[in-house]
Amino acid sequence: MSAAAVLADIDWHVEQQVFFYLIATTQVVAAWRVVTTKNIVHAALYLVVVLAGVAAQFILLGAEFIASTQVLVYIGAVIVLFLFGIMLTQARIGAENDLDQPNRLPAVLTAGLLAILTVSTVIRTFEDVELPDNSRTTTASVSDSIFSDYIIAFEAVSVLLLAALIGAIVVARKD
Amino acid sequence: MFFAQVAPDSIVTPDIAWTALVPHLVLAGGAILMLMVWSLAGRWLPRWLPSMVTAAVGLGAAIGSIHLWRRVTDADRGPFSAVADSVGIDGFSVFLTVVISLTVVFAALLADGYLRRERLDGPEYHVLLLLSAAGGVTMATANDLIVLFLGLEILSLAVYVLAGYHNRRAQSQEAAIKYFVLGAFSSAFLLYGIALTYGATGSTNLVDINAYLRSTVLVDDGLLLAGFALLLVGLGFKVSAVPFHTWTPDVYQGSPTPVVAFMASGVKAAGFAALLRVFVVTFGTYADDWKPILYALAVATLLVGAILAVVQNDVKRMLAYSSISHAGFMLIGVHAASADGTASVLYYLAVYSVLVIGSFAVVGVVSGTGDGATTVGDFAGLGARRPWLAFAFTVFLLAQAGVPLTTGFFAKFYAITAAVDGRSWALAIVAMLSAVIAAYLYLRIMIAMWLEGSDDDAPIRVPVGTVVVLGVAAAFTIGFGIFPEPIVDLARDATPALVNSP
Amino acid sequence: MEELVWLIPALPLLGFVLLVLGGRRLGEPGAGYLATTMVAGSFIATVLVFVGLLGKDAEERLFEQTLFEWIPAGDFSVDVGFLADPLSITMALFITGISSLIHLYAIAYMHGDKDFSKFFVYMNLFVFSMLMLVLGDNLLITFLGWEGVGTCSYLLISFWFTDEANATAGKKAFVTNRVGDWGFMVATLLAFFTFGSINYGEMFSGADGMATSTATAITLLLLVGAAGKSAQFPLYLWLPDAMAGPTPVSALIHAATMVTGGVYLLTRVNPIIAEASSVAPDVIAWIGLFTALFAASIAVAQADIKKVLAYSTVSQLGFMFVAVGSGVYVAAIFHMVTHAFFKALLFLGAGSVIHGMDDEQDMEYYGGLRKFMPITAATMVVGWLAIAGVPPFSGFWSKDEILLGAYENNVVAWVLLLIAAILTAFYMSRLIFLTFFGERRWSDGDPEAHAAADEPVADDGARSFHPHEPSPLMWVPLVVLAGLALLGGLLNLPFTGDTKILEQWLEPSLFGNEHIATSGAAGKWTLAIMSIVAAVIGVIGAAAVYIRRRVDKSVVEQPILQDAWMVDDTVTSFMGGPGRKSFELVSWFDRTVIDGAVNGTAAVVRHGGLVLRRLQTGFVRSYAVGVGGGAVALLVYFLFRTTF
Amino acid sequence: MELTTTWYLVLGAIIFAIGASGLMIRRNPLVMFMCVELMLNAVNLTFVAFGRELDDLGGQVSVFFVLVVAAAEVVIGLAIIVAIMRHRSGATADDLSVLRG
Repeated sequence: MSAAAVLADIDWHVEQQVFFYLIATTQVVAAWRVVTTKNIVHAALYLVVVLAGVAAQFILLGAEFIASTQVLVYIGAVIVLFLFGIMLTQARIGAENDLDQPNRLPAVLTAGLLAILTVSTVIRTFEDVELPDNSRTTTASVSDSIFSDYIIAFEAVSVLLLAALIGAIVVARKD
Repeated sequence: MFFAQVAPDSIVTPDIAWTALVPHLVLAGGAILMLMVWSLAGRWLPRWLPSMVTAAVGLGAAIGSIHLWRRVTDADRGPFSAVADSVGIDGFSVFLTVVISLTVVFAALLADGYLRRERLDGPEYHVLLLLSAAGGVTMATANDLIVLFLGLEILSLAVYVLAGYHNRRAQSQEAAIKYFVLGAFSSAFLLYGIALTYGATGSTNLVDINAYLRSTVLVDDGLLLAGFALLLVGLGFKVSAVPFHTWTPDVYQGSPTPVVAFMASGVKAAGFAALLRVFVVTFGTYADDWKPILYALAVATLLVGAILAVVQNDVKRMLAYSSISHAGFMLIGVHAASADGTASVLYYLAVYSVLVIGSFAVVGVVSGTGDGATTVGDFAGLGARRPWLAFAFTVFLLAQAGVPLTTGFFAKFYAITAAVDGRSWALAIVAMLSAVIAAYLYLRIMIAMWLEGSDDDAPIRVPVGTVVVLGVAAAFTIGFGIFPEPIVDLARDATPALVNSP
Repeated sequence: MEELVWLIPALPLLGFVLLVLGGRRLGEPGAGYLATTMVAGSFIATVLVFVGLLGKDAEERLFEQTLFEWIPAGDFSVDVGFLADPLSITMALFITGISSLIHLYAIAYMHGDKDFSKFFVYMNLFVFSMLMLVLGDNLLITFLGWEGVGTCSYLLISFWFTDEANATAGKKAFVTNRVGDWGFMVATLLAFFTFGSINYGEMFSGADGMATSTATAITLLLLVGAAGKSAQFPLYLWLPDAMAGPTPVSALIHAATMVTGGVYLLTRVNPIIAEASSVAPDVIAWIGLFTALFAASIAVAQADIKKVLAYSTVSQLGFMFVAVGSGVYVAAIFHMVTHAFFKALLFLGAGSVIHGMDDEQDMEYYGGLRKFMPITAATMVVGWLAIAGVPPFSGFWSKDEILLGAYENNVVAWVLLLIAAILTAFYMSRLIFLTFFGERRWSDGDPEAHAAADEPVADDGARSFHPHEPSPLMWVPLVVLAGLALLGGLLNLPFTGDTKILEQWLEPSLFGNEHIATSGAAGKWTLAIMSIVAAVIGVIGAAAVYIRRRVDKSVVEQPILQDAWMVDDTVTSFMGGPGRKSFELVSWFDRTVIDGAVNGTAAVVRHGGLVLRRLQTGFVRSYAVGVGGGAVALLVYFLFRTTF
Repeated sequence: MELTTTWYLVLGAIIFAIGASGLMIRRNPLVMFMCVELMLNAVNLTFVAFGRELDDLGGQVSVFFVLVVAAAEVVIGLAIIVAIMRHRSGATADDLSVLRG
């Protein structure tokens, strides 16, 4: 039985809520730890938690294609890149004292205000709009969309990847 | 039809109007072709060839835009959208496509001598330059916020790498990482802004958004306005509007000089293209909401740029801050939210691109091997050492100061006219104040060049490509400074439009 | 023949181009002669246009020539066009005429300079710009010339740029002028949005019945521009410093032509001033008056011969502003022309003295030079009498007109202006006496020569010089200018309507805005006599100081006067009242407040820059805070604007 | 509490702000990149939530493109970092502040 079929059997109104709150709390805590942990490897691992959480939320929202892409791209590639980056650059892996710097207040204040402003906006706009019960989108419909309405974007992404590829090679070249 | 057999009912690919995409295809295709040719046969090709090919490709993209210009300015046909409405071809986008393509030509010509002097030569720089320009052109023609974002990312990623291209220079690497981190940060804001706008209007397509905003009165526009704010952060960063300008001086100072020339011209043009298309054209109905904040941004940008420029000692840094204050002048045109305002920004961009490329061309050769000699003191006595070089720089500086008989004068003139037309008297006065303050800065460089002596008699080599750039730029600045009409007419005819595909 | 008007600026431009291309190859003196020829040709063209205009009826003496459309800007456009009318042609006549003479003089003066041809490049460019300024048929062309003359002035002041002082002075001129330019620019914009055009003709036909407040604003903004260019208080600062440049430059730019640009501009826009509230002309008049007095009092205390002339120029320009403010435009132009004659003469004469005295400019080292430089002395005496206002020299007639205008406008202004006139006569007499008369305070290092010259020689502190008459190339212009300074009054003799040639000639350009004197003949005569008396008092006062010191050299009761080093202080005390202190105050004011204000503005900008600079820490995270903070600010703003 | 679109949006906003704060506080460039990833993911969440709310595919398609952009950014960013660290091991972002003023 495919994952999609399993998901289709779930009563969304209860399970979705439970899962949402559970995952959301985990995500926020993990994100917080990414920002605050002194161990860079831990930061990367907490990031994995957040990203996996995002993938889970995508599934809850019925966006299975995006969820699987999220897992493939982020957890499969990005995080590995990060870990390689840590290995290649850090002289020692472990605690670092990079939070011991003055003037954290403006940063925290700015971020706090940013959170308050954006959160208040979305709450105000969507106060009591229930999550619509529309059907989950299929991978086919997403790909249809990508290759019709968003064909230019798709082409642009290919150029973007090319640029990234060449860029990485250029940056990595020997002196 | 092969595809029809595989997936009979799913994919309905849109018509691709290849003609509309000629500039994009020429730039990106040129990059790919160049990459292939040089990886296969690079060792047998002369060292000067990449820059020539790049210049030719840039020129080709500009020439390839001519038929589009003919089409959009033809009263019977007019502007159009192509490829599922995600590419908009109008006078505005064609004008900026040409500007960006020509900055590529200049940046490639400048790079030739520079890269060989710094022993960095090879096709990679040029490939990245072309890809970056392709991204810029994508931004200028984008009719969809996602396409616009992707264009911006293509442009930025390539330029991040170019900023750090001088890999033996610590400053260059510092510039790259600063630009990258902050650029990624601001892109995130831009993207969030796109998301909120999408949430508020139900589409990322500018044509649809515009139509929606015209036909619907939002009960609560909080989401949309928050989207405005975040979009403005992202785009303000690209055009280095204060307070999103902080990266500019550091990155300009650290990056290889030909790259800076491209950043200050091509990248800025793409940024303003997006700013104008998104705010003035698409969100025009909400102008009353965003105009005051652009007013504030313009004032801050004009003053901070000019004031900080005055206290600098490094010419590249000075020019960086002065480019911020020039961005302030362009923001005036954006703030005006009128046809004249848009035309003034286009004119300013075209003219300023030439000026700033010329200026950085001079800086690039004076800075010497290692690209490090860029303090004001290093320009002392340039008038005696290389009079023509000093003369060209003087022309560019005078034009940047807005002295009459140069293109810079008309640029400032039209910007201020746009402000006054919109009854923004105070803005016009601040602009003039900023011009007066900044004049001191240009004067300082000129004094160093002409009036101060120097014991440095190391020869300054001016490569052929740079000579060509300087000659063309100076002739442009003076020629169109005396007879501004052709460029003004072009900028006036380059009207933006949002239309559905027929 | 008025179609030739384009030729007037074209010839100096051609000269400029030719000199840029081949000046170095042409070398000395060829480059100088080429430049002079071009300017002289321009003079001839002006005369032809003048004759052409003369041949027409007074009402038709207006010729506009549009070369091409320059700036298309929506429904309006700016043309490159020239306006030949009595006012502009008067200006062009004396500009090209005096320029030719000064170019000729400069060929000899700049002899041996390593940048000989470059000097003439700038000079021709200057003449071209100046002609654009006066001949332009709209504010933008005038502004173009305005900027051009400023730039040339800057280049020429800094000409001997090995000298740090010159470079600094050039900078000061540039910066002060920018302030003035700002006023001009804003006024131009305002005019454009009021009249929908910046063409003089179209502006003036729309001026009738325009809003008083707008007219006042335009006038006052133009006044800022004019004050900057014409070195009026408080923007006069740069002019004394500008004397660092070569003397022909001082004569041409900083006495005869460029500095009169402000007066020309205000005269040109007389229909707008006529519509402005009476505050505007009053402000013009009072600024002029204050400048006239202020600068004259400073001139009294200067030791440097060129500084005296510089402050004198500032003061005389103040007179012209008073004339404009009082509505007697003809007097302003009249004085401008005579002033151009005699002040150019005085500067060139001073240049000739400086040349003869091995570039020494301090009058303390002069004295008794008339025997060694008779032609220079004689011509400068003519200049002195002209500026002092002694009849029948030209200065008397023009200054008298201004005094008459001031009197009919405001008696207090007249009294103050009369005091300025006394001071003028005094300081100019002082200059002449110290330079050409009295004992020699220098030595030629040859005792035999002293005996032969039968002159007392200062015993110590004297320096060694070999004063001599300059080459004919230099003294011929002096003689010509002396003739003009003597006869210039003929242009506008006040006796009958017929002798007021200038007034009749300028009439079409003034649209009846000229204030017509209402005083009767008796009143006029009284005023004229008063002004003669003023001149005489000044001259006698100076002579008294000077002669007493000479005659009663050993008299104990005047020890101060015995001491040559104390001349300025003596003069200061002699001028009475709290005298010395007030002069000190003036100089303190000049040094501290005015200089301070200019430096202060720069300091504020600089300081602001340094403070802002500290925010640019170089740390990515603090830049990110900037971006994030900006985002928060934008969000706060936009969320306050929501419709919810 | 009824689960509404708002909750997804709020979650996105909070993670976005946390990511932004990390960029403004941390000095390790690698952690800064991670924070950018946090922000982008927050936006992705927002996109999908809006897409669901609007019953529109555009949200998900946008996320697809953003994912690619994020990956490309990481590639470039890590390349730059590694290149810098080759010359000065263990440098923090604050050590890269020669250019200032």
